[in-house]
Amino acid sequence: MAFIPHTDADVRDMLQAIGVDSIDQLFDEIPQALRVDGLKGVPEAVGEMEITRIMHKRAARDGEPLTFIGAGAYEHHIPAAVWEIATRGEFYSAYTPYQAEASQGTLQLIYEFQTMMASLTGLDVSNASMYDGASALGEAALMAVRANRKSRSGKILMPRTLHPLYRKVAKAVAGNQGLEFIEVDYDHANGTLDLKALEAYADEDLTALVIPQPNFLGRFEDVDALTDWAHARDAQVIAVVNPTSLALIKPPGEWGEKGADIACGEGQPLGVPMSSGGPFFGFMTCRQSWVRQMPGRIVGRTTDLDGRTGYTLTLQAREQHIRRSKATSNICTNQGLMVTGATIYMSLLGAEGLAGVATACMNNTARVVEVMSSVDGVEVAFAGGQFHEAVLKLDCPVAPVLERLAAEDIAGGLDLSAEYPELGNALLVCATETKSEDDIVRFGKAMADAVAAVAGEKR
Amino acid sequence: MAFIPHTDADVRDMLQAIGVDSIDQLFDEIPQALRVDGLKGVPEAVGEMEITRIMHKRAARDGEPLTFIGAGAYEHHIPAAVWEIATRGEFYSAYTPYQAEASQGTLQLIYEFQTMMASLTGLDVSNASMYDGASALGEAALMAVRANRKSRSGKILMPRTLHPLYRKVAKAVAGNQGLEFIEVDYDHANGTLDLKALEAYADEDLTALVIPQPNFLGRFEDVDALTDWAHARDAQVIAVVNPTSLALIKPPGEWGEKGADIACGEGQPLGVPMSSGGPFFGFMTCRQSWVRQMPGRIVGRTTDLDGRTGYTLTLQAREQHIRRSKATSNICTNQGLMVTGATIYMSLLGAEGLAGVATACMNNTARVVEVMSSVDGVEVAFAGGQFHEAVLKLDCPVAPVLERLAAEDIAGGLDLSAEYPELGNALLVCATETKSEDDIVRFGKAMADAVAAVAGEKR
Amino acid sequence: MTEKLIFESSREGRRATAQAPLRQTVDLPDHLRRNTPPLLPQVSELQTVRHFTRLSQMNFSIDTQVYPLGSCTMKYNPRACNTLAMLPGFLARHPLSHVSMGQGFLQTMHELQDMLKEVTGMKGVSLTPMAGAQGEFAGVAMIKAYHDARGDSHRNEILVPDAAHGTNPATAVMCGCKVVEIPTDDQGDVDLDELRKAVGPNTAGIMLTNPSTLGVFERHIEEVRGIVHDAGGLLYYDGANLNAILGKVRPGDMGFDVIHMNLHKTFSTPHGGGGPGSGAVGVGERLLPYMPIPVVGKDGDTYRWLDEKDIPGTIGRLSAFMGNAGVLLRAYIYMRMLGRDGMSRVSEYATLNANYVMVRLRDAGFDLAFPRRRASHEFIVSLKRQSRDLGVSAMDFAKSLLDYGFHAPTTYFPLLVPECLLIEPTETEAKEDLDGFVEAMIAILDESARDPEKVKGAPYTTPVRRLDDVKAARQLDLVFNPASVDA
Amino acid sequence: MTEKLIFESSREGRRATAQAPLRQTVDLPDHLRRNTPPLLPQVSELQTVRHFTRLSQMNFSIDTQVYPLGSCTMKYNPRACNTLAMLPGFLARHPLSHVSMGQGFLQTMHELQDMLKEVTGMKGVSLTPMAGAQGEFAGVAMIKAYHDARGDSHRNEILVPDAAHGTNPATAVMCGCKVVEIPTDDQGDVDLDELRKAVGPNTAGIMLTNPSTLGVFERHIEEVRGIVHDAGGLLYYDGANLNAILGKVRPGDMGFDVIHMNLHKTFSTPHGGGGPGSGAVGVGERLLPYMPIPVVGKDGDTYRWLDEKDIPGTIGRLSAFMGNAGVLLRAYIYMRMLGRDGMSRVSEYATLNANYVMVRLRDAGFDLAFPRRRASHEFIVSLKRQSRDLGVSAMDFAKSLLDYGFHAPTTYFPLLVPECLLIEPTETEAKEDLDGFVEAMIAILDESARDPEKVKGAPYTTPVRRLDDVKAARQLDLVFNPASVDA
Ligand SMILES: Cc1ncc(COP(=O)(O)O)c(C=O)c1O
Ligand SMILES: Cc1ncc(COP(=O)(O)O)c(C=O)c1O
Repeated sequence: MAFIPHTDADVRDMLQAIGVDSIDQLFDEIPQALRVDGLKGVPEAVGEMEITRIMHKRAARDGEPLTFIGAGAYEHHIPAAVWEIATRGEFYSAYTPYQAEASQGTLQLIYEFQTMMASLTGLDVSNASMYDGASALGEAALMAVRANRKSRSGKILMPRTLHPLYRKVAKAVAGNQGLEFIEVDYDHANGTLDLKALEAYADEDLTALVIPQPNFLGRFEDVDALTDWAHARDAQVIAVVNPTSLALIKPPGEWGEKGADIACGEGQPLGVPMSSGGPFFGFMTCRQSWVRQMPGRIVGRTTDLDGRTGYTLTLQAREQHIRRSKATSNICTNQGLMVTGATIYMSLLGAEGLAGVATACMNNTARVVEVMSSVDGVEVAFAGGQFHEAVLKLDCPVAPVLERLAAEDIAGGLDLSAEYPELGNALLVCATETKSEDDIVRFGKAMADAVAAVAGEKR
Repeated sequence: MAFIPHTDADVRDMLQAIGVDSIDQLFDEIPQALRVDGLKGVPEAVGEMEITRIMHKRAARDGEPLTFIGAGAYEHHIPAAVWEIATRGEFYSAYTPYQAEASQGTLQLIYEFQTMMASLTGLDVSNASMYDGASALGEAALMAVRANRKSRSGKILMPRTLHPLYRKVAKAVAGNQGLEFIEVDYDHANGTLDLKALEAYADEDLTALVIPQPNFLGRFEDVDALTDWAHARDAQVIAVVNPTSLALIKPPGEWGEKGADIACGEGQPLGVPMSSGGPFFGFMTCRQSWVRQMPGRIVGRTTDLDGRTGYTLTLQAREQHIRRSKATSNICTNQGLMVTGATIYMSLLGAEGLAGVATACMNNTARVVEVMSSVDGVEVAFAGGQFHEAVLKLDCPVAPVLERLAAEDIAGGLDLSAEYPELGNALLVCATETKSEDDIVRFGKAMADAVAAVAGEKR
Repeated sequence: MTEKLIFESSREGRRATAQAPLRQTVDLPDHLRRNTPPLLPQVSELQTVRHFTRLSQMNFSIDTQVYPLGSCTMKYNPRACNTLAMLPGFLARHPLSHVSMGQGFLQTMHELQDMLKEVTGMKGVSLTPMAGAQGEFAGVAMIKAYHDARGDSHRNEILVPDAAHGTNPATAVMCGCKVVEIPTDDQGDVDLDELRKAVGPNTAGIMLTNPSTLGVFERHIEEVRGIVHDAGGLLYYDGANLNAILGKVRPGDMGFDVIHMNLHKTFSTPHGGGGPGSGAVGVGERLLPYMPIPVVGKDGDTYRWLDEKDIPGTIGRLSAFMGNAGVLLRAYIYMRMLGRDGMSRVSEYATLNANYVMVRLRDAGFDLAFPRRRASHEFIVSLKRQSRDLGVSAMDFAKSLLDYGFHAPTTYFPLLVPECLLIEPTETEAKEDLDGFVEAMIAILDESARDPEKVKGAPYTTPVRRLDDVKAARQLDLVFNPASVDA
Repeated sequence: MTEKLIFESSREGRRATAQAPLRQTVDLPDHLRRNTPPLLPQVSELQTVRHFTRLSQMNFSIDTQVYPLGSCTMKYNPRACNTLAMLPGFLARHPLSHVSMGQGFLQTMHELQDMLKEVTGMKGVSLTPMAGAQGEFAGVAMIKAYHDARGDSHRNEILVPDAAHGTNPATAVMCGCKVVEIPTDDQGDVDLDELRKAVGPNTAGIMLTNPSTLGVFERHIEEVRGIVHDAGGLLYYDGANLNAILGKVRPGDMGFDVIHMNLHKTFSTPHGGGGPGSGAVGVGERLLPYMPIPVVGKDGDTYRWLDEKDIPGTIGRLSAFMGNAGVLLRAYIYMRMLGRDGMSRVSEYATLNANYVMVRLRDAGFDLAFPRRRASHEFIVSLKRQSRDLGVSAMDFAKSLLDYGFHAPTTYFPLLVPECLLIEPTETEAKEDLDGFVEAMIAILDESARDPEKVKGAPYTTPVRRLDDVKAARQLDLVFNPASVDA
């Protein structure tokens, strides 16, 4: 009996102690008519040996392609120590640290995580994680509504330079509570939010403005001006940021005169594998003044009966298990183990190491742009700087090009043509620090071949 | 500076405390003429990211072939828990448990291991491991010389049914101390040691007889008769056994009237990956009376100052660090971590599980024999039972057949033609529990094609 | 044993050099640049490894202790689930890569959807919710979408029994609904009269955990269904307690319209010290058009994502990609290893263990919340009497258990039972460990009579003793400030 | 904290069922069958995981404590070395598979051989010895083979300084040689006069550790070489202390004919609680014909094994296959991450750390064994004075250190320094941790003056207190006997 330790003698003794004849009798409160006799549609058990073979085969089938897609999930080098330690049983198989005295390891780690994230974003406090970057944005919008006492509209401005999937998720997560998400167009010529486009909303009651930095197209927004614009209108500023970039670029807490109010984003770049998109983790930080509006777990430092320092979950009165229908969110289980990994990752890299990763990403993507600009039928969409993503314009449809690249074991980027039709046959590419010069050259060659072939077919 | 934590300030303070101006000065006792200036032949450092890529590529190049070779290294299913736990830092990065109070984890584990190995082999005591099975045999021969006070010859009979590499290693390891290893031929018709062949030595002063069970050709020796024959001549019996088989077959301690005196062998089948041949571990067990002649570490149970049970290295007076030139062996570092893995493996399997593995191995090999006996140009060498190896006879040279199988990603067995010319084009194959019916059928087909092709070429 | 903060080991200029490229120059305008580096520790690789290894040792966990935390299903997490889900081919897959590069993964997800349908008796499954609470959200959002599509937008009341988990009412609110609380009767069942009174034209649905968090099976489930369905509402099943009924009775057969499953409970993906989880949802016929996307579909031999184009009525996306894919892999592996028969055994032995501990504690003089009921896979002890007579609370028992090497049961939940301990042993604990737990409870009870102050001072053997939660909330200290150390 | 034996959790009929095929019937004659099953525990998977996880927590290790064990080089073992060496492609390779199936592995081994040649200044390298002691064996066996080949079979005396590690004399004997011990002078160097007296026509060679296990560099190494070579003997270098001189001076350049390296020390493969290690040997011109096989060779672009056919004079095989391949992979990865410059830094910072701790302890009033010498990467403190005046021994200090969270240094080795502690901090420890160690030593010294009985009773905080070694040896209890529990 897989994973069940009972011997026949155990069962006999236990049934006797309970005073029943069979295990089945223990289910006698379930109406007989509802009972099923097993689950025939589930396959028969396989041993660990068989499932090991099955999964090895499937994993090998999917392989380890050369990946030039970013778009919210980034391939970074992850030090071996990160998951070797994070998957130690004591971290891996523990629950949420409700019994603080028996969970100091996890609690202290979260306190360290909070410190790192607050500092990275330049804000005062952090929670212990949200599900992912996109849903964190939804929660941040709800939080802005609670925090912004001056606005009653629930209107949130979301530029189209924000990840399209984030926009969708924010609406799905927060839309049921009467929030209105307004999409604002960007400057198609340079790929950033147009301050002028915002002026249309200058006189409205706005709850918040969402500012992505770097934005989905890899470009840097004019965050200072945007932040000040919003604050001048009593709108809160929600920053959506890439944590790797923050080793290098100005943190949300320093945007404009007063800094952003809330920062959130996807924590995956901090040591979490791409793994088909999850588990990742969302992070969220804010000013001290709004900590009571934060969703999610928060750890605080305190002392024990003997005066020793210790850590415990705090401000639980915000949470569903205490406040129920009046909680700041329904979130309970979060992405704890990913936070464990990320905290180890950030410790191993340090500020200098993370800056090294960020610069390598920027330079590698610049190199991709350079290589691609000399490929026939490929053009670079926007002149000037980008973080680690860039938009290419092809003179043929994108989908068949990606399919050809896939056949070469290259994940060649994300097709933007459906979400950004105004950009034509646009492709979003990304090169992190994991890409070598050889890789980039190989990508360039494969792209040239694929574009030539697809363009040829078309003709 | 990879793995070095010193800051510039640290170095400055430390040099000042020491009273020197530079680190270089600390090397001033080394004659100047001998100093080298770095190691130009060593490549420049690569980061963990680069070495990760390099090693992923090399490992992928070697792949995960379908393996039908045994011959001393066996592919078994290894529960994931084994190495997940054995590579925990506290096991992995500890030293030999010299400070018992700070090493109870390792020590108790070894005590459990000793118990399991003693019981598995049917003998009284076990040591904490030798380097591998082959060198353990060399040490067992030396131990027999020490233990057998009645024999002065140092003559050890070694049947040719013992692994050829073991015979070579035993000679290399023990040959310098005046031991004489005598190879005894076997019955070419049925692949086991011929009692009659032994009679030639009936009147000699013999120190020991080595009995492999199952033998290198996969066959079962008549261990009872052989043991009694040796004991009747005051020769000791050294059993060389496969630990998996011992879940099913009679343990050395029960051979003949009195049982074998020493048992040794390769521990790799107990949860250690094949890994190009190492690290594996040798095991050694013996009768209580000869424990003081054992080489290697031994752990004993004792009590602490408060009367609590604890574990410690014991009988250290046998060892080199105490006894120096009079030690039972020069062994110091052994194969501790492999023992950790094996102890976890044996705990997960239990007697019943190990017996399940053993029966599956036997039945799968029997199935290979069955499939192969219907392949043209392939014949089974010996009629009757075998454990999990069998000898096939081809009607063409073996090497090119193996080369063709390798091209199909099948490791098709071991070529015996050099070591056992009397068997012709002989091939030793093995199928453990990891092989499915499909695998065996695939092997059979590939063998048929390869033999046909090679035979065709010859013609 | 305590451990310094990692920031306290930080020294200017120290680095784990093997881990990151050296900083190159970069083309970045001044106004975009960061001026002061973030407060990440400057430590060596060894310091990092040592620090976090030591921290880990300060946790209780399934791998080291019996962990009978009610409602949380702290069963053994097979190690193979972890190692196989972390094979390079699975980790390296970008979520937006071409489907041809992910057939191994997608096949696995498709098979998982099918197995979960069979297990729950539902018609469709979406794997995307990232925890139980998000599964609840998806479920209630679908119920809302269903009513909206029928022009019943006024239906915005969600009925929630008072024993429900906090996520249930919180979820209802997140979906823009009002919560109507339904009381429980003295046998732990839903009070049917009150339910009849509560339903009406605004009823959107009811959220029910069955067995409930009181540890008992809702015996009138068929009546409940009738009442709610007749009123035009739908039934939501909170699957946190699926472990209790696996292979015995299926939510779909009980008449539920939608269910979330906590795969991190029933299907043993690790809790990770707080997450990640997975709250896959299953739906009946009526809610199929509203499932959250993406879902995995199959065209001939090829697996692909189903999205807005395939499910135009979808409530949308709940995460940027497809939720906690790696968790789903682990659940799949576990389910395959259990197999059909293993599934039923889970509920059988979980129930056996719970009932055994329950009768042993009862016989030792503890008060059960529902002495006339069977335990499901968990049950409740109330220490109200001890609290009154000896001044020793459920929390004191919980902390004392830590000294005996047992993690505490869930305390003070459900809220309606005073001084309660919700005890869930799970099926993977051996009888002798359950006996050990019972003996520890008895020992604490004895000690409470002899020396209650001692019990109130527990724990004594943990890295820290009882922590001051009030101080933590009053004097908020949520991030480390290096200046505070120099001072 | 103590933990039951796993056998005590065993119950008849219990199994970790997912781990092994069910037992089929099998065709085996009765006389071959085993009658009573072996005493392997009958436990569940969770019980196994929990037991061994808990056991692990009872160890000190590099990953959790500073571990300044002299002569053992307990430096940080980078985690990547482990994970990369355990990639499926490396683990799945059968040692006897066709060379076409192992080019990735063989290339790596070939490159490792080349790097080790450069590091040591030797002409050939064989990777096959499985630990230092087996490397020594290979070395002395080659020396013997060399003399034998020249008809000098009478040369069977191996000179060994009295400070040598126990494996040196034990090895000489295993190779059929006699040991001639050479005394050390009061500055820790070999006594040259005694050496001159000892050499002669029967001299096979000398085994030397340099820096010696006394923690000092042998300053007269050139004279030693001259004396031994002139007498017709060869020089063996015990490479256990290579960490001290990496990139500074090479054994080959010092004139050694053969060397073993403890890759598990200098090249940081983990010690694993006692092994595995790797004792790769390097040889000069004269011993090339005798190297142990197999060695990895290269023909054009293809790597292959060299065996008896290629090296007919070989001393033979020391293991069935090629030694501890997986350990060699780890060493290779580590060496590549260090690179050329990182190698020299190893010896520089190891030496800096040792000298720093040495002067700090000296300044705190401890007696150094060789106060006028530089420390190499390690050094010796003698507690003879404290032992005499306070009755507190080196062992008491060692046990006390455990209570301060430090593993003890090596005690009572080398044998010629009374009450000695051999202290090797290694380069991967940070200054503040070294300071912590020094402060602990000072605190114990203070305590020894104030309350020696307290120190003699140490340790107090470990899972068990001081163990009775005498009882362990007198009342041998080496295996568990289930009957003893019932009794
Ligand atoms: C009954 C019940 N419902 C819902 C949940 C919420 O699940 P999750 O924590 O995965 O969001 C829990 C988890 O504790 C629970 O016990
Ligand atoms: C100086 C010296 N020589 C030889 C050895 C033996 O090495 P191994 O333990 O690897 O056999 C050691 C190991 O402790 C040592 O310190």
